[in-house]
Amino acid sequence: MSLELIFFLVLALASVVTAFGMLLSRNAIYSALYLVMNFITVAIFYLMLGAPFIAMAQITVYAGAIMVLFLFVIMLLGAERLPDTQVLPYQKWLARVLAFILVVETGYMLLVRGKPQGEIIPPEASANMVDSLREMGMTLFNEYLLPFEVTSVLLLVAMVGAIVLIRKDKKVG
Amino acid sequence: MIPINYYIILSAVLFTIGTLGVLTRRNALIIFMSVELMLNAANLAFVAFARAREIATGQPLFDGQIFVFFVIAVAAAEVAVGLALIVEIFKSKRSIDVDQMSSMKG
Amino acid sequence: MEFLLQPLTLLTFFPLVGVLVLLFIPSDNKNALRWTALGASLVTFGISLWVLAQFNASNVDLQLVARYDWITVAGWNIQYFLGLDGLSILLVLLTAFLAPISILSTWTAVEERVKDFMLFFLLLEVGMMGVFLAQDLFLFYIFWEFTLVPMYFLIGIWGGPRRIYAAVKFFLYTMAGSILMLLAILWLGIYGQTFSVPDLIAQANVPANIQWWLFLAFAAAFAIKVPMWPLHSWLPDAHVEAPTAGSVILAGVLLKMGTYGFVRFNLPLFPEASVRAAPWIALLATIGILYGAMVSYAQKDVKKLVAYSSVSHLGFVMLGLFAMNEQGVAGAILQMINHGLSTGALFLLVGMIYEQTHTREMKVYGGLWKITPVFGSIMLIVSLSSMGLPGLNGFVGEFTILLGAFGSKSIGTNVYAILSALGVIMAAVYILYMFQKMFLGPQGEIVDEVKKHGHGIRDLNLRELVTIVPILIFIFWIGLYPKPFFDLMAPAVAHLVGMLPIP
Amino acid sequence: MLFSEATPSGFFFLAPWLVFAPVIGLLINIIFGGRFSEKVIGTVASLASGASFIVSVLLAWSLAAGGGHAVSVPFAEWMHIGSLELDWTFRVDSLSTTMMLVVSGVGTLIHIYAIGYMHEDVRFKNDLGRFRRFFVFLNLFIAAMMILVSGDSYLMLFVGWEGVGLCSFLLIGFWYEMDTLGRPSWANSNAGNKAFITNRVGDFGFLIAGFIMFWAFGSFQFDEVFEAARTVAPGIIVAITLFMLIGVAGKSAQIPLYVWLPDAMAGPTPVSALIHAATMVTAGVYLVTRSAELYMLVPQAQYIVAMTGAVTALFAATIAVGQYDIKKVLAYSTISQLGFMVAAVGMGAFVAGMFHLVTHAFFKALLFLSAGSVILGLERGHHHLAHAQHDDHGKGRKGKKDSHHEDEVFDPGDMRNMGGLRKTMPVTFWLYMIGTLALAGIFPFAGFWSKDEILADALKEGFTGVYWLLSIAAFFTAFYMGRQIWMVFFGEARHEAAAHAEESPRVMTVPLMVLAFLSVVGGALNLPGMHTLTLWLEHTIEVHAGEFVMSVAVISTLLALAAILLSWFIYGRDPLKAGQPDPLKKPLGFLFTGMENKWFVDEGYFAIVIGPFKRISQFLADVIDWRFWHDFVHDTVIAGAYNWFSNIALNRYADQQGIDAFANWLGSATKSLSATMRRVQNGFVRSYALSVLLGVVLIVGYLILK
Repeated sequence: MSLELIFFLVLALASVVTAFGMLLSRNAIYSALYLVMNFITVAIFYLMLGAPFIAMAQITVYAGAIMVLFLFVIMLLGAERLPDTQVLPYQKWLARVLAFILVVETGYMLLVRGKPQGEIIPPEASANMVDSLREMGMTLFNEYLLPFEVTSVLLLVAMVGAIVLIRKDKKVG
Repeated sequence: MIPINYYIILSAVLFTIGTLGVLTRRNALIIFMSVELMLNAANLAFVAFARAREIATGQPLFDGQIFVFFVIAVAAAEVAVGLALIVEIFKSKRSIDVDQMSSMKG
Repeated sequence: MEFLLQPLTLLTFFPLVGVLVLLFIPSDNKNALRWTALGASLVTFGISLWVLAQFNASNVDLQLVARYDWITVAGWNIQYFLGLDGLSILLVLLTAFLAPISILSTWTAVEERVKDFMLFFLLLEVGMMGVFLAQDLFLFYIFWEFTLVPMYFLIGIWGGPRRIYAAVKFFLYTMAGSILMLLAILWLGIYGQTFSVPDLIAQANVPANIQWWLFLAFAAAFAIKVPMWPLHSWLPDAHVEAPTAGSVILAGVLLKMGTYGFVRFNLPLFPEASVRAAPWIALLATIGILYGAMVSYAQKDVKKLVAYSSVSHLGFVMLGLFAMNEQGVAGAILQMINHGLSTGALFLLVGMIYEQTHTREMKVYGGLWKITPVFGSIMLIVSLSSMGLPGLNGFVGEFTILLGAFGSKSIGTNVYAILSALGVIMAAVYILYMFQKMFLGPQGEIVDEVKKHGHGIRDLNLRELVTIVPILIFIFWIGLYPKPFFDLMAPAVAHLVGMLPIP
Repeated sequence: MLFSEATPSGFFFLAPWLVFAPVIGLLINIIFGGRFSEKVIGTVASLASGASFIVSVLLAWSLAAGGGHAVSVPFAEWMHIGSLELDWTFRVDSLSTTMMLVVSGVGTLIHIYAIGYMHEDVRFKNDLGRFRRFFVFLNLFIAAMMILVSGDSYLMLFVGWEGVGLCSFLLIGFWYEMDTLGRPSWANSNAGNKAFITNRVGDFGFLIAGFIMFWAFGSFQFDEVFEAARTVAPGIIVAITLFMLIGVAGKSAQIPLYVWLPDAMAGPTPVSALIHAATMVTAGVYLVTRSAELYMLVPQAQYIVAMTGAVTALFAATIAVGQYDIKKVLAYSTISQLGFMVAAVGMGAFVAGMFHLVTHAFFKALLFLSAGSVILGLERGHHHLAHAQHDDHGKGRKGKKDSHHEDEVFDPGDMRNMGGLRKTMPVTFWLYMIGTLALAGIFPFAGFWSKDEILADALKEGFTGVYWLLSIAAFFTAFYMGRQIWMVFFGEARHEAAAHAEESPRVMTVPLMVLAFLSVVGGALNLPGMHTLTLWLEHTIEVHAGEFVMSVAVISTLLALAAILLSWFIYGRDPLKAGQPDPLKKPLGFLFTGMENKWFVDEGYFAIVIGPFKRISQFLADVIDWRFWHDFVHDTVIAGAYNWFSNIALNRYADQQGIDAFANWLGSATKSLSATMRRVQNGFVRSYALSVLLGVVLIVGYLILK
């Protein structure tokens, strides 16, 4: 068992644990904080996968901006806790059973039935990150220019949408 | 030397946890966070596949990463609108319990 | 950016910018909505002029091409392929020209759901531009069908009392033809390994017997749109029920999509079949000319009269196209423009008077020229242009068409041309009848009727003049000096005619 | 390419101004006319027309100075497609300048006359605004007529041809909201439509002739056509010339298309004089003369043309005898005289035809304008009368100024209302007399020379039948003109208005005097022995000098004198009394009824052409197109079949047999299932998400087990 694999397993464990933490915390603030942790572990995975830019984006956008927004809203609404009553109790159990089955199924498919699809080698420490980043930028702004611009429009729409939704003045629907 | 299958399994597990969150929690905010987790799981799979392919071909390949980049952008947009909706709903219902949001029940 | 800055892409999709801006304007700010839509269409018109400046008429190939692979799966080779040549440049300009005019005509006529109206209208413009510019059969089909949707809503929401019926009929009719065309397009695309029209024309390897069926399939779609007799039944309904701007665009541009389809696809893609079909098409066109003229003479509703006159006028266009000589085809293309201008203007004028009187029954009118001298004079000019008076645009088109048809080798007989020339007499009959019943004679009852509810029928105001005068300029220009228009298309027409295996 | 440099020296470069001058005039009147007084409007229009005349004179002078060779003045390209090459090119040759001079000369005189006439006309009809419109139309007419006569190709000729048709339509229906008596009616506008549509029938013939011409000769240009014509089969030329004859019949009011011209008298009198007597209607004669080289090639066609003209001349002359309206008489006289001209050019006597065209333009314009003067004189008398009565009836009814219109319909054009005008309108009387003598062909007036030349040529060319027809027509001509003179100017006034008629102002009579002078001396244009016109036209068309035949001249003069004498016996010796029927009615019986009713040609056309056309149109529109094709086939059959298929076929029949049992079972099963499922369908979004998860699990499970 190589060092990398050990590192991977530890990280994977951390990420699963934090994900469960998010799932199970009664307090929404804890959930959010667990999720931040989870995002950070995923970011480390990205680094291991040779995607430093995505890793940084993950941390700044997700762990940073988005989660802060979540925390802000949670506190704004004072919605940390909700009474734990279920309208449909069977649903909860059904969901858990199904989720379990799903995990077992995928595990079976990937580990038992599936053939290994290749190995992941972490990038060389000496790899030139700047060049790779530049190349990615080139790809993004050449090949994917249109989707990129469309995304910007999407963001604009979302922004306007959010403002319209929150606005007090309801004369204009 | 980590088999790619491991990454995929991890992704699947995270995804399922996210699904469970959506299905079992009643706090709209946590449901929302779970959705984010699911997106992350998918992103992880994307990057992993991209890396695998990069290694297999020996060429630098950015399509997977760029896709993730877009997903993050979309997620940001989604969060903005989604949170606005939640705030709005909270204002009118004084609750963010999704099981109370059943005006559409037929 | 290179993709977006292509002149033709810009021309096609610029109205979408207007759509985008419209979305952010509150729907009760009607004037802002109108100005925005007008501005967007005017800029589009400006772009079309820019395109015209870049256009080189002496080159018969497609110009200003924008071409990208779009869907390439499973042996399909669908491209985003826009291009312009002498056959389409005039129609593109006409579309860009009529759009702002139509929007201007809705200024006071459309008061409800202005935002939706403008949205649909601009979307319609995108579709029409796309139809005239697309050089890939699949892309063409998408634009072709796309125009149906906004028009459906324009008729169905802002139309007259039987609007739903008319809209559904319009939609179903066109769809019925289009399905056959879609099958033919798919067959061609799979057989030829490409959907690009120039490539398919260059291959020219469709077996003769299959050509015949493909020709019929395409012709079915286009003939319904034209509409050729006897497939015209949807037209009076659609025209009568549509709002003025809808009628203008319907007559001015949408009908031309049918005739344009014949020029762009049927003739070059299936030359043998076209030559074989020419006498039959000429027969139908001649029947359409005479039938349309007679039926329109017997109408009591002025809008219906103009609608049926379209059947007659477009019969001329079809006759010219299948004369398959330079005079005929060039005349037919020019006549498409003429019909767009004249009939468009007729619908505009009818709409202007309808706005005041709320009736289209001709018998209640009469003597309007005395009350509205400017309106009457303009109506007279437009009517004369529609009946083909020399010196005005209609004559140039009709004359060249008839001249071409008379000596056509593909039609093979000049009987059709002679019979069609009788249609020129009949055009005078129904147009003068309309003009007389509305503008001459003793004062009609509607004058007092309107006076009861306000200050009586007024003459054209400034906005209405601005709407109609540009059309008048072209009516005179084409009539007196059509050279620039012929020059734009002459090489392309000569090239097209040269491709046809005329006996 | 305005004004090509290739034109030879002289004033030829001015040719486009023949058209531009009147166009500028009408534009000025359209744009600024609203602020002008009537005088200014009339002056602008007259100057525009006068400018055209001056240009014509300069062109004629340049042409004569240059030896008379035809000159083409290119102006702009018109249509160039493939082998079709059409240009806006003006042609200046002796034929076209002759026409230009007549059109612009007579036109300008009539413009001036119209200033006076319309001034009163718009007041009698209570619409002052229409003064300007009249002059705009009149200028437009001059422009169109100039295009017609100055065109260098058949197509440009056609442009003017239809253009004058349009002006004719506009001016006939000038008072479109009334009839000739001023009552609200569709009559005038109907007359306009009739003229336009009948002309279009003729235009149809012209168009077809043009098409044959193009595909046989490859050109529309006169010289090229004539050049090519010598080499093609005569059959084609026969077809061209006969189709062209349809056009001629339409425009020059020949059988069978003459019916529009009498109705065209609905227009104001200057219009009748200018368009429907002097200029436009002679376009057909001009066309045949222009195509002389084509007609000379095919004697069969020439014969048909000559016979058409001769029969028309006689036929129309007989109708003129039975008319009571002063202008209608002149209208039928015009048709008859046009018949003379068409017969002449048909026989190949082109100079005689053109000669008669010119003199006829003078004296017929004179007659029409004098008739207009008579009509206005009666109107004045009538108004005078009405005002007098009005004042008698007291001051209380001041508001109803036009009450007399309702009390009694007065027709100022009806000769039965006239009589004795010699005393009240002396100037008009003398002018009218000159016109009459010229028309009747009395020596030495203009008509004598031109008519005589036609008759002499008819004998010389061997058209004996035509000669006799024309001679009888000439007899009738003198007779109906005599009848008119006696009825209008002699005897006692048969109506109060005639007794109070007033002479017309100077602005109207002066142009008349000019025309009268021309009617007297017009014969000098082509006096036997001098042949001025012949020599002039020789430059353009192949002609031979007509010879003066004394016997013909004597016979025709004697015939005319006899006819006038006869008319004196019937109408002059014992003048008509008010209310008395026409003295010819009794002796001629049904013949006179036929003349009176124009031989029922209009009624015949209505029964054979117009009625059926209307009925067929109505039938096509209502029954075939709407009730059958639109309602029955589409709404009932197609839509109905679809509904039937979807509703009945699928629901009922297929259901009851075969699928029935299954459907019943399915129905009950669905019911119970849906009852269970209702609890699942609880409206909670997450329940739906759960079912999605269930689906995923099942699918993945299936993939594993597969």
